[in-house]
Amino acid sequence: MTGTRSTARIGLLVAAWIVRLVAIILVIATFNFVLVRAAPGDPAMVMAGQSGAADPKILDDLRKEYGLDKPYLVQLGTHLARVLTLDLGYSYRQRRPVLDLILERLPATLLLTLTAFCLALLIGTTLGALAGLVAGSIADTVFTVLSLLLYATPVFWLGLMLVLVFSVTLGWLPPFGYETINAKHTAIERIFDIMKHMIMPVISLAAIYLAIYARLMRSSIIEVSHQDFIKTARAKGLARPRIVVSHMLRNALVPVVTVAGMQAGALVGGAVVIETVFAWPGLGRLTFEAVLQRDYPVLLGIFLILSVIVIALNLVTDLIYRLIDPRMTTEAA
Amino acid sequence: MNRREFTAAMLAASAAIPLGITRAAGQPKGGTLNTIIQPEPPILVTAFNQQQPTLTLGGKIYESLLKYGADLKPLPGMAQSWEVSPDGLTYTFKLFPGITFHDGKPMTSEDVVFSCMKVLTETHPRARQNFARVASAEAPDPLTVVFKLKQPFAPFLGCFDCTSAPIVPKHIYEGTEFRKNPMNDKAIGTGPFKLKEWVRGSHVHLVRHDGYYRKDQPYLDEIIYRIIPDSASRALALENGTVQLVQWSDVEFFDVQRFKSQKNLAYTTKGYEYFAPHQWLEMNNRVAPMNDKRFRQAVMHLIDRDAMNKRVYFGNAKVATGPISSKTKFYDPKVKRYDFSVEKAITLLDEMGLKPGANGKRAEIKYLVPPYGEVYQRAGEFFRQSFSKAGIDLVLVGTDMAGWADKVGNWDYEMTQNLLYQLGDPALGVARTYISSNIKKGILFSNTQGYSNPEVDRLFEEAAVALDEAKRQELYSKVQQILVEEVPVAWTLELEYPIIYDKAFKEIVTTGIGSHETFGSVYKS
Amino acid sequence: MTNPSVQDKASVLSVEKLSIALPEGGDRPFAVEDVSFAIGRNEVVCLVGESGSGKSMIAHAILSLLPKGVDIVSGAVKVVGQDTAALDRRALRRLRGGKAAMIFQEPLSSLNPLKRVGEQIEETILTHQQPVPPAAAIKARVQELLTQVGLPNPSLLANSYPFELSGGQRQRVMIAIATANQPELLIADEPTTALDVTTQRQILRLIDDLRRERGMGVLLITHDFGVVADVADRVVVLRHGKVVEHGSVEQVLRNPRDPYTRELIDAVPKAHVKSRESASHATPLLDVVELRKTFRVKRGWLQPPREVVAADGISLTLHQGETLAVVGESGSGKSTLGRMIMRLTEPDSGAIRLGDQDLRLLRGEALRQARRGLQIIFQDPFSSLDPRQKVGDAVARGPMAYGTARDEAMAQARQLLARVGLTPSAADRYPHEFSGGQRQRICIARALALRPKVLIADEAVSALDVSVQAQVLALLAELRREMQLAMIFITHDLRIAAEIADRVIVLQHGRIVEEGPTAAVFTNPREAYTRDLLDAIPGRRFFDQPNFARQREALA
Amino acid sequence: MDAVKAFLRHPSGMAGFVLLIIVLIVAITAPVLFPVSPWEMSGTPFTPPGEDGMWLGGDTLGRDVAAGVAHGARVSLLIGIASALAAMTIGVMIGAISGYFGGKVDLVLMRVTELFQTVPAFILAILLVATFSPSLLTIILTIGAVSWPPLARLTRAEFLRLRGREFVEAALCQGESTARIVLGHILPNAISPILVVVSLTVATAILLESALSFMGLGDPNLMSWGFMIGAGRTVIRQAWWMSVFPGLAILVTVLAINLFGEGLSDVLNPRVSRRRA
Repeated sequence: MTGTRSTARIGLLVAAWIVRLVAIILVIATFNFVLVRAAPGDPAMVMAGQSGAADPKILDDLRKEYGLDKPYLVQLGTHLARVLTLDLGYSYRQRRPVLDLILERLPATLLLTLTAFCLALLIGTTLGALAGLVAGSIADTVFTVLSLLLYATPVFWLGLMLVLVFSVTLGWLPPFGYETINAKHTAIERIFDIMKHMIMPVISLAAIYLAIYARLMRSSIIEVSHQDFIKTARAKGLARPRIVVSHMLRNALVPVVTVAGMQAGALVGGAVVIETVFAWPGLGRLTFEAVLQRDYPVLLGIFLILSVIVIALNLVTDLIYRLIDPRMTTEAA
Repeated sequence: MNRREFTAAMLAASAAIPLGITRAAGQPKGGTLNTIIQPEPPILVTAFNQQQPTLTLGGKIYESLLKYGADLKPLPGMAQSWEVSPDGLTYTFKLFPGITFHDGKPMTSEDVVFSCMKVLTETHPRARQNFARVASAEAPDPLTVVFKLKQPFAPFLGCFDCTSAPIVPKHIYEGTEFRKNPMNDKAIGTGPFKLKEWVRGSHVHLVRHDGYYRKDQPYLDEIIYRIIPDSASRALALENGTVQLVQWSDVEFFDVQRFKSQKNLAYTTKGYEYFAPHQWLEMNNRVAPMNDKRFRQAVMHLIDRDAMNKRVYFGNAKVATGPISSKTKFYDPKVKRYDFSVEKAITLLDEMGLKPGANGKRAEIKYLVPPYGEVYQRAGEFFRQSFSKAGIDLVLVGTDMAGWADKVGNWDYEMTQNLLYQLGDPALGVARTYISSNIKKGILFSNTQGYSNPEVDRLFEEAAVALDEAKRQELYSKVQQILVEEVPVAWTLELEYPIIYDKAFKEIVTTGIGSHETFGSVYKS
Repeated sequence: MTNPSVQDKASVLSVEKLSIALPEGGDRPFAVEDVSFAIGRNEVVCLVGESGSGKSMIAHAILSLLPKGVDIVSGAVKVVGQDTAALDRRALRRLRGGKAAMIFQEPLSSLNPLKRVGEQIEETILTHQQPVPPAAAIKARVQELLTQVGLPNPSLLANSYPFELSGGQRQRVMIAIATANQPELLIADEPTTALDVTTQRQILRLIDDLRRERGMGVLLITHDFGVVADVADRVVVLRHGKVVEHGSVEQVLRNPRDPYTRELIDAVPKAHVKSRESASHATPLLDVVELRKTFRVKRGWLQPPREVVAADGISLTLHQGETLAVVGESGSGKSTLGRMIMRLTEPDSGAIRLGDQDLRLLRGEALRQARRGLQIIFQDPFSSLDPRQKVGDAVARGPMAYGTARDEAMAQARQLLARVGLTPSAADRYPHEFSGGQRQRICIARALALRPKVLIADEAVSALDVSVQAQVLALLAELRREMQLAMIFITHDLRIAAEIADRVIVLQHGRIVEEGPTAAVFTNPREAYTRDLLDAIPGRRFFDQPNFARQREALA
Repeated sequence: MDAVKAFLRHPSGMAGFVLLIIVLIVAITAPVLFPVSPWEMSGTPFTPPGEDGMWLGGDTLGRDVAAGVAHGARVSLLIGIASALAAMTIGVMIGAISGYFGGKVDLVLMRVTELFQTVPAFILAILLVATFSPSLLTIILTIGAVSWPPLARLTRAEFLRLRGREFVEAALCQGESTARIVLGHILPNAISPILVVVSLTVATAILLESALSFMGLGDPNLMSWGFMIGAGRTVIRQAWWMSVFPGLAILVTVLAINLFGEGLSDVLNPRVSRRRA
């Protein structure tokens, strides 16, 4: 129960997570590799084909460059060895190292997904908690209907509707992009500019998760409010606000945090569509372009990185979970 | 015309062109041009990648020896004059003095020879074929380049635009692995603009090259190419003035009409003469029923190409009559015309014995949708509906770029749509699609449909080496008649891509390569 | 104080003609009807009744903690002279946890799992003491309370979370919370039902000590007349929400006037050892040799698993017609023993000989065939029947699995159902149409359908109300005689063991601490642990010695 | 049939059911309501709603949006249901094996399940469809392949819970075979929460299909709602109706299925539904 012991536990936990991460990375790398090779189409052909007219020499060169002439097992071995040294390969289509390509897109994606994630979690749990506390009231019904509607809305369509209303009709918000290019803004103006560009993509991406977390929080609050220790708290003579804050919220958050961690993957997936709708220069768009161009190294790299991000988000939620629930520190990972 | 007269005529011609070096001051300097690049190019070095966006952007950075006017006649580029020996085998170019690369080093004839004979023959598929005809290239002095051909090649003078023969610095590339040279990121050329910054996924920022050899040029301070993958967003950007220039398919065809009427914008379809994008429904001639001429003729009757132009391309095209674009040299309109007639098509189909089956269908054909955007999708849908009228079921097959390139290149398809550039001369841009010697498995934009006719082969070959214009016209007219009768592919439309720009900008379109041009002479009033 | 009908002016609680309505669609209109009783200072009143009698409702009504939709429709509750219905929210909050406190049955779920124990106690003090005492004083008070409820090392304990404590410790914490503000009334709603007998005894003693020290009035709700006999001054017996009997312990327990009360008291197993001559045969039917089992609980990555020894070399024999009781507190390994014999849990080592076969060595079809001779009845009659299977099928399925024709098996099933006291038409109905006792009868019929040699009853009557419990036990005894069954009766309740068993095995931490004929073990236990267990049997002395007059001080 | 009665009294569940019936009717009667192919370019491009006999307007090629929405219902429901069934087949099989046998099998299968849950499902779907080229079959299989993990986990949890239940142990003691125990006792008791999740999987499958089509990875021969929105996206300025109506169709259908599924869940297994989002 002492500080050093729990610090040591967290350290051990993180170490365990890293082992797990490496294992998962290797499996995913293998999985991706196999999948991508199973696809029809010859990558050398694509790269050359783009040039206007291919010729066998160029194709041969490319095959050699990428080792496409070697047996699959050798390719896989080389691939895994590279992955472990953080060398995600070289994109012959983009003619740049994959890691560079990903790293320059990563901040935009992280900005978008993390903002959406935090916003959804914050607003969702707040609204859900409020609705749960007044369960059965008109406000709760309105909330339930709205969250059900949001939950059923396709993300990309929501984005389009926002563009239709706020950009096309009202002209309030920029319909695409990350910032006003070459605007020669000061640092502060630039931040505001980026924020303005973020509003619609973040809302579109966050909406569905907001609905999910809110609904979850609502039912969680209702469930907690029926538990014995709430009765104990009432029997102690605690006032309702105190019961809510000090006994209900934290207990109700436990399942929400668990689900939030599990939704991280879906959130990153949603970013692909949203980045396409809003021309957001992030990893999602890079993914889509890479799929269309069958850019093998880029695809493999993106999948690894996204998996790492998801696992990292899982780790964060897991740590939060442990922070909230002391039982978890001593029990199974 | 003897050699001196020829040179003089050329010089005179060049002087008459508004873009000539003699044209002096008067234009206001400064200003920023915001435009669009779509999709984002993988690299800016045009010697290594010839996708349309690479060329548009690289055209500002890399120059070549010549330019071509709307009539596709050569104009001075970095070469101020040139002469051709009467036997059509020796080409001598004189360079402008004082040309420097963006890193400050001088550009000399050595760089030209190195670029054409060492770099491009390795990295540029189209240039490789052109320069394969060269027996020797020499640099007798820093300002003179001499090419000696193995045999006459009529369109050789058409091989020196900045997209076909960009000049790269020898001092950077010599002895290196060209494609992996780290300096590729810097994109060092001789053009009026140089690369300042490239934020991937966002924009490419070009600024003026102060050491540019043409006096006072460039007039603009900077050009910013924005990367906006979403076409609706691109249209909006033009509309609200975020960008002042769009080219190629930056705005969708259905948007063009709207911009034509916008007062502050100028609209033109000029500047595509060199490319003359020519579109057709490609049919694999090896596979039944497309192996029957009558079926292919029926296809020509089935496609209402006017309607297609209106609905799919929103009038931004002209109906094509045959293999050579009406914008390209040696076009002959006097060929067989296929009117839109389902009856005629059905007659032809009945004649060849392709009768409706029990389900009312005559045939089921797979149509590979080219993965290059919505218009191609719509066109596929249009074909499908057109064919359904004659009981032919077109099944659209979606694919990615790799899959499409692989399947078409390896002849593993039944029908698809294709779009090729004419490149200013039938010998460069047309023959490749129809001659038997270009049936090369695995190679895209070759004679992938597998059409073969010895007569057509002979006519194209003779026309390529003939030096006399009239003789060439005769040969090409003949080849057009044969091809239109045999319908190796179903030509649909000559696309007329627009260039739309803010009227404050002048001299945007000055040559036959339009938006790929250097923009050194563009100025903001 | 002796006359319960007199409303004592000094009473800390008076319930007058209380009626509580149930929401529509309930099985009866009123949860509680016209209930009156009072508790004076320093007095313990027990509210006794079987499940569904409405006793918990009354407890909740006292502090206005009734669930939504359940309301007091008439009558009044006065706590320390204040009519709770007339109080506003604030005053009500001051009352709760202040003058009147409450503890509940399940101490784990009654404590907030995410808060340290100390904080949960502090909270009560903070809420009720004005002005708020300084932090140090509160800390000291928490330590004091924890010490008072008999918890060792209070400073470490205050920093612990509920899940780190044992059941008894948790209930002590609950008591510390309840008594933090010196209440005049303590309501304890089945406070020991979830605990082992020895712990139950300690908790009851603690409550009684605190009562005496502080002069609190205590309302103790229980279903166990043994507990009543041990601690109560007065008893209120409830049935279907109505008071059927009300009086002093001696009066009600010795001379119940109401037939229902009498029935209940008679049904309480009295731990009277009925002398039986154990039929000793030369060769045992079942011979269990040196069974060992250690459970390894994984505790996540890189942590060694926690080991729990459930069986540490257990050997036992069972003869035909004999009933062997296996007793022990929770965690002693008694259920694991039963499950190992049934091969539902795999032992680590040892032998289970049934006839001439070692069950432990059998696999697949041989095991299936051998299982016929062994059957089991589980504790929870609700989860031991497939809700989607008709009762007849449930009984007939066993014989059918061994080749009996369906018609024949169904006919047998009907007979068996009749034998265990159900109508044969029960065969065509689903389990949810039956009460707990009836279900347990179905389970017995199912187990007997295969004509087993050995029947294992794993806490088979623990979940039943005492009156039903007596009926089921009687049925089992009958069947045993009739069918010459050998039976292993696993139970935590020594009273039941005494009633039914020929021999007893006492288990502690997976080890047999004492073994012998029931009479010998109960009257003359050799081991201290056995003695503790026997001492802890609630109400034992009261019922054992007809002249035993309860002297409450004796508990101390 | 208490469940049916209880469902009839469940207001939101019934609302979902009625909406779903309407969508089903539209899907079934689409060829009658709109006998001409939804691909037929019968009108002028960009006809606004109400004009030219097209209540919901015309698209870029002059095709009737209303016909597309009606015919799209067939595609969306077909893909939604088929992929949910595919997911169920995979998920229940894996979950059942994992839950019943436990031990190392369980460990391996659950690691695989976790892996599938870790990889962003939509990106995996994009990759799978792009890899094996979009067609009705590949889309259904792909959506099935990325949607099964929750079903596997649920089935496993149910099997674990039920395997430890005393009636299952009693069946074991009564000598019933493994197959009978799984099929006769465990599966029937696990089936209602599984069915609820399958019904909700239909909704997510429809959303997934629409997102894939929107990204241009749908079957080009099928007029699906996602495809229509994708086609309408670039012309949102000229023809808002091209993207608004198919989007509403998705919204209503998914909402209906969710309401229906939740109603079902409340009625069939209150225990599970309280835990679910």
